[in-house]
Amino acid sequence: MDLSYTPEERAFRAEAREWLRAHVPAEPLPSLETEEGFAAHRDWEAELAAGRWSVVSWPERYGGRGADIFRWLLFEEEYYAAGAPGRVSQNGINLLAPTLFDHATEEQRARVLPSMATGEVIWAQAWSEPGSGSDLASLTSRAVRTSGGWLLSGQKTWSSRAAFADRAFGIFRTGPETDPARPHRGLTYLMFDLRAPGVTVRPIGRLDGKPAFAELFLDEVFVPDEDVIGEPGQGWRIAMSTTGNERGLMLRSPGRFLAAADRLVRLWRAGGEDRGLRDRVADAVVGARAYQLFTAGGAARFASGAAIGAESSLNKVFWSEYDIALHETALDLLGDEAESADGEWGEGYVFSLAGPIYAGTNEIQRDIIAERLLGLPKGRR
Amino acid sequence: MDLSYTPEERAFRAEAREWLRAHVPAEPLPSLETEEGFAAHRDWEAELAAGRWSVVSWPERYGGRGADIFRWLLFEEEYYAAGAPGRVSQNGINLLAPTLFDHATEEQRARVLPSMATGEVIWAQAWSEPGSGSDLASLTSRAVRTSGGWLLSGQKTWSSRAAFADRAFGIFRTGPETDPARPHRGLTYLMFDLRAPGVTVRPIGRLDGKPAFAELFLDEVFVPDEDVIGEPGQGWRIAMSTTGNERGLMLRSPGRFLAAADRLVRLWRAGGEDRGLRDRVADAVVGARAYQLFTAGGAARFASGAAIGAESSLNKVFWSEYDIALHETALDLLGDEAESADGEWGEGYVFSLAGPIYAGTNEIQRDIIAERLLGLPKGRR
Amino acid sequence: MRFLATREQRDFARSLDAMLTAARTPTAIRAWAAGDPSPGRALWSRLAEVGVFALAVPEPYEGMGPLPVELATAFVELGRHGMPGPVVETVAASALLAELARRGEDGPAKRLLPGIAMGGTIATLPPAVGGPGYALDADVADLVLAVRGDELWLAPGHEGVRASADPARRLALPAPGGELLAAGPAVTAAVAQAGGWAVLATAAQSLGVGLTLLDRTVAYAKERRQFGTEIGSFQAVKHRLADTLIALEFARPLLFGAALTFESADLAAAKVTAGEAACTAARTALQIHGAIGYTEELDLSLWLRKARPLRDAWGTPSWCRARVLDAYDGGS
Amino acid sequence: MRFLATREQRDFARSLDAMLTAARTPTAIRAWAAGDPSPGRALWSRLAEVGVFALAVPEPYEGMGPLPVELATAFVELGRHGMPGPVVETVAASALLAELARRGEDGPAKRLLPGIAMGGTIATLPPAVGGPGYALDADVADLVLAVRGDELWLAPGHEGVRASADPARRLALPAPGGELLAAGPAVTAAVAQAGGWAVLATAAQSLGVGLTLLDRTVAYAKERRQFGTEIGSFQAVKHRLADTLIALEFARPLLFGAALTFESADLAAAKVTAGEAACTAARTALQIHGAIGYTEELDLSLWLRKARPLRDAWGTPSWCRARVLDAYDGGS
Repeated sequence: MDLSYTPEERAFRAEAREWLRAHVPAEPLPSLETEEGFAAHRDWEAELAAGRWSVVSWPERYGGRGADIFRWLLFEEEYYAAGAPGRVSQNGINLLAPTLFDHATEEQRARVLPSMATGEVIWAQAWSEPGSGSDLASLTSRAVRTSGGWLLSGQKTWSSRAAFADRAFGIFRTGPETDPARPHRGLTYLMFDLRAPGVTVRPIGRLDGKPAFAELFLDEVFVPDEDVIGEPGQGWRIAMSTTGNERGLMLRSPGRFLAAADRLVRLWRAGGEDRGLRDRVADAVVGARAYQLFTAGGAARFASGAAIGAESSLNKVFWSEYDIALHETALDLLGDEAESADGEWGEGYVFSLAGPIYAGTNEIQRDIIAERLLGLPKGRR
Repeated sequence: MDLSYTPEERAFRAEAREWLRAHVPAEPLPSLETEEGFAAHRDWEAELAAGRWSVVSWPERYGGRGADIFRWLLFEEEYYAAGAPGRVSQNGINLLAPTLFDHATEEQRARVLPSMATGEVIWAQAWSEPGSGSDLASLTSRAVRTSGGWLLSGQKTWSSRAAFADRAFGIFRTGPETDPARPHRGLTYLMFDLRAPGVTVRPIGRLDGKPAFAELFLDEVFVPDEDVIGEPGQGWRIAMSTTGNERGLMLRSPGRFLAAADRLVRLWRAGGEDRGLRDRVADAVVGARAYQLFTAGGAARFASGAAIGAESSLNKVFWSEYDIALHETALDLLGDEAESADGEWGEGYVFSLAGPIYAGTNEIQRDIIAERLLGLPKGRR
Repeated sequence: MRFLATREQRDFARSLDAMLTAARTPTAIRAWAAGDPSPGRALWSRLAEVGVFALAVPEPYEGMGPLPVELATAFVELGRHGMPGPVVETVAASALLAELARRGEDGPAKRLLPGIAMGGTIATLPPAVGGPGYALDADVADLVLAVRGDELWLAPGHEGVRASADPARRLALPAPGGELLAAGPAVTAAVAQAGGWAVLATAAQSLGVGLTLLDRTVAYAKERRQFGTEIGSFQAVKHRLADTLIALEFARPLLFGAALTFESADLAAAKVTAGEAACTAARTALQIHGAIGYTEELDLSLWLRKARPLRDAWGTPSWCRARVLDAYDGGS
Repeated sequence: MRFLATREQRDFARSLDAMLTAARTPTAIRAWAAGDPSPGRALWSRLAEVGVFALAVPEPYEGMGPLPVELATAFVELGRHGMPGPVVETVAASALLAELARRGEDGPAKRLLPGIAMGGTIATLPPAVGGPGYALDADVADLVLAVRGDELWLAPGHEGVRASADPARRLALPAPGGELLAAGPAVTAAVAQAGGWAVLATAAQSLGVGLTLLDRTVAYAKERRQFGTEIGSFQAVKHRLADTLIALEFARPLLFGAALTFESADLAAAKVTAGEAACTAARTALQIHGAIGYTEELDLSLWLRKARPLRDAWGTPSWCRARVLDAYDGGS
């Protein structure tokens, strides 16, 4: 058991640190949930890609560095420690790309990945539907066979980044009408253009009013066969197979929380080290370290060939609750100035509130932990 | 709406305070969960009764003062503020007596209540059975008809105080074998002698080893008809009718927590007002005040003729969690001396841990709150 | 001791509830946030007609007060309906002027209190303790007061408006200068008295906000189906809602107890408890609604965003807890 | 970086687990509490045979150390099985003597360390920081050390035994006087080093206690039926157990991270997190077991009563959190 880095890893870290020091914008970019900020973040993706830092864990031929999971974690630590901008490409990089690596054709990868790496194409996810939040298997949006492709119709919602993104991916019903006994059957994984005829994007404001996601109304939107991933009808299996892999470790990287805890300690010290909040500040430091080490252990298991299964639910509940607690501590340190806080603390708090809801609510995650990790009987929930 | 006391109430309070000042033992009695302490607490009950302070809310003919609920609350505040001993008679006074007032014959009341008031007879409850904790309706101990009475057989458990008490009360199955559809039918409410032939009392040590409750093994224990309360077969209804009355307000009196919060503030101040624990100490003060005022409102509704229904579940969850939090704060104030704390903080903590379990677990109480007060659908739990 | 609302108090609450329900406050809240205070002002006048802004104003100045229990009653309803505007600050201003008058300085009261009591004057002032000194909604108010040391000033308007986490709250500093209204120890005492009223009103508003968040979430949990059943039948959902009800129902007696005693520790206890309960209700409401609750277009957001600013306004939880212990001198 | 137990480390844990399972520790724990340490001493010897007490002892003194990762591994098992006795204190004593030797004062090490490493000597000493100065189980120990200022003393036994919340922990002050073993700055440094080992071992023991509390409660929840079903199918029960698992599984990497870095902040972080997680597990275990869990006769009580004393021993949560921030100088 060890926590040391190889000379190569240390060199990689140093290279990343140096590049970031030279390139990270001195002033924070405008919020990526605004049109102006989205464009600025897209430019930043291009700059990252030019330095070959946008997708370090991908093979070189798609714009990456072939970094293993340890280097990816190191890069993330440096990235957040440098105060670099949020990643507007994250839906594509974290959700779609792993699926492409596992299930797409080489032609698809070569076509889709490079423009994702440069930020030329920004991807939105299109999973949820108004009646299907946590209960994804009850999706009803359909893809109907047509000459050379499919016609998508229906409604998607909570599509993050879709207000300003270029393309989207999701699963659609292609099989027979929903069979209540087997709702996971007959779903197909597709990519489509958000500017194609028949697509209407209606931005939805989140709590702070920013259009962090959108509704998509789809009316016979044509999708060529080349944009189907895997076999038609296998969409559920394909979508689920990527949620069970390293995504559980990559949904929120430890670097983000190490950097946030660092900012919190600075805020606490700047305010005179309020003894009444000391324990919560310490818990933020401890929690970031725990998450870093938990992830290091998961990465080591992953690297040794183990699958990341239901334990990603431990990870999800932990970071989402940690993130809210950290921001609440920051706002309490700000006291009656919290109301007018924006940026890292104010917007960060609003963002953190989504954590326990999205990517599988924490209630569902706790059910999974209880049933799959502790072996408790399935209940009616 | 008001919080003021009448001159008569103030006089009553002053009389109680003066009597307590003159009579409360200067040194704490030994724990009432020991044989020696039990005897000392029984003597204290006799002393209280001699001053007519043991059952202030009862009619004078049974040893009380006919005090209304407001005076009862005032008395309790004074009682705990004076640091007076715990009440070894509380099972009889809080659980059996209300049932006797509502459902017993005048002969039964005249026979049972006076000796309860003086502590001459100490009562234990005998509700739970090994297979029936929260699920009381599934009781299987039986009372079989015999000449002039009933023969009790079966096993009861978690019988508080039974290690040293004189008599017990509980419900027993007298109807046909359990009908799974109607488990509440065919139960009968009885009183019996813990020293009668056929009774075996096996004390059970709680976490700190003290025999705070016992198992009762019953083998054809004779109970005369005169010790059946209400109609045979109506035991469930009788037992439940008293849990829905003012008992919800009387299970823990606010005076107890006002006094405990007071001791906590003194502990905090004596230790130099640790700023890191200030908020939790303040919350103990606030919580005691909230509970006092919540109870005052409930008492006012009760006095104006309203029933105390499911809202007693709010009360139960609140005080039981409050009590643990208060003791945990005290132990944290004691720091590494907490391990060797006994008396009010050490034994009090162990006692508080039972709060969320007994008298209906807090899980059941939250189900009741959700279903009866919020109208949420019944689930499978 | 009858710690129960009287019939009149219950009727008062019910009539406010009916009026505010009929007025569809969400429209007024959204307009207020968008910079159009006219629907809010119309509501303000109707509240004044039934006496809401006269409750801290003594009779000689067209008031009905002081009636703190009725004020708490009214502010629970204002919170329940999300009434926008400097309602707390207007009450605080009226209490400040009334206390000044009681201490012999009745010039400002004579001149300004009738307008407040009758609803023609929307007043504001910065909280007396700590904070950046913003006067809520100073851009809309007719009267901006400022306390500088032991001097009370009528400010000549406000400086630039700053955003709050709740878009229906608009933050601005009083402009410097203006007219000196009073000075000396009477001002200091009156500011303290005004703080008590503001704490009470804010606590009541918080409780109301929490009650609405709970009500709407319970209603949603009964309707929304996932996995083939109403989500309100899941025990995790039920227990979280039960805990939220407990938090609110134990804040309520503290609120009315504080209105009756008006003691500093009781006021602070009510404020911290109601403020935290409303925040608990907000977290519960958001989690149980899920993504739909995270949108500004659902009216739920109007209450969600109010919980935390109210918790911190006119005394943060830390400040309140310190007050509770400062004044503590033994139980009962 | 491979932050994973090696095969040898896993085998070591498994063999300790097997040995302690076969030894039926509950009997030894109950005997220890009742004043009969002989079954506990027998177990002690078997632990020594597989090297548990040699892990903080350098090779020249019959040790195998320092091997902090292996020590943490072993102490998780000791906690899981509720091993009674001053196991932490014996390790702390051995680390103290080893550090003294490293700083040139090797007399006491030569004389005392082999006995500790081989299992013949049960040692104890009071925690270095704060507290009433009790040396755990001094009435049973063969060697009672006492640090007085910068002097290390061999105490001539102990004073009267005081009860702990855990009856298997016996508290006593070292008797005054005795033999001076060493003095000066080396003692101070060695005491600090011993504290680090004690913090690590206590954190590991806490984690083990928490794991057993969770395991036994999960097993009970699968068996116990109420309302016609296993209580483990109730969502409230499931979620509480899930939260307990999360608390324990995030304490585990902190523990082994601290064993690897041996930095003060990491050690303190592991201690507070494992200690709190064990207390969470205790509350969960008690609540889900219900009344049966509240009895001393169920073996569960042997772990329930250990969680809180271990949380506070060798550094309360408050002390640990202070250490975390004292040493903090930025992330990663």
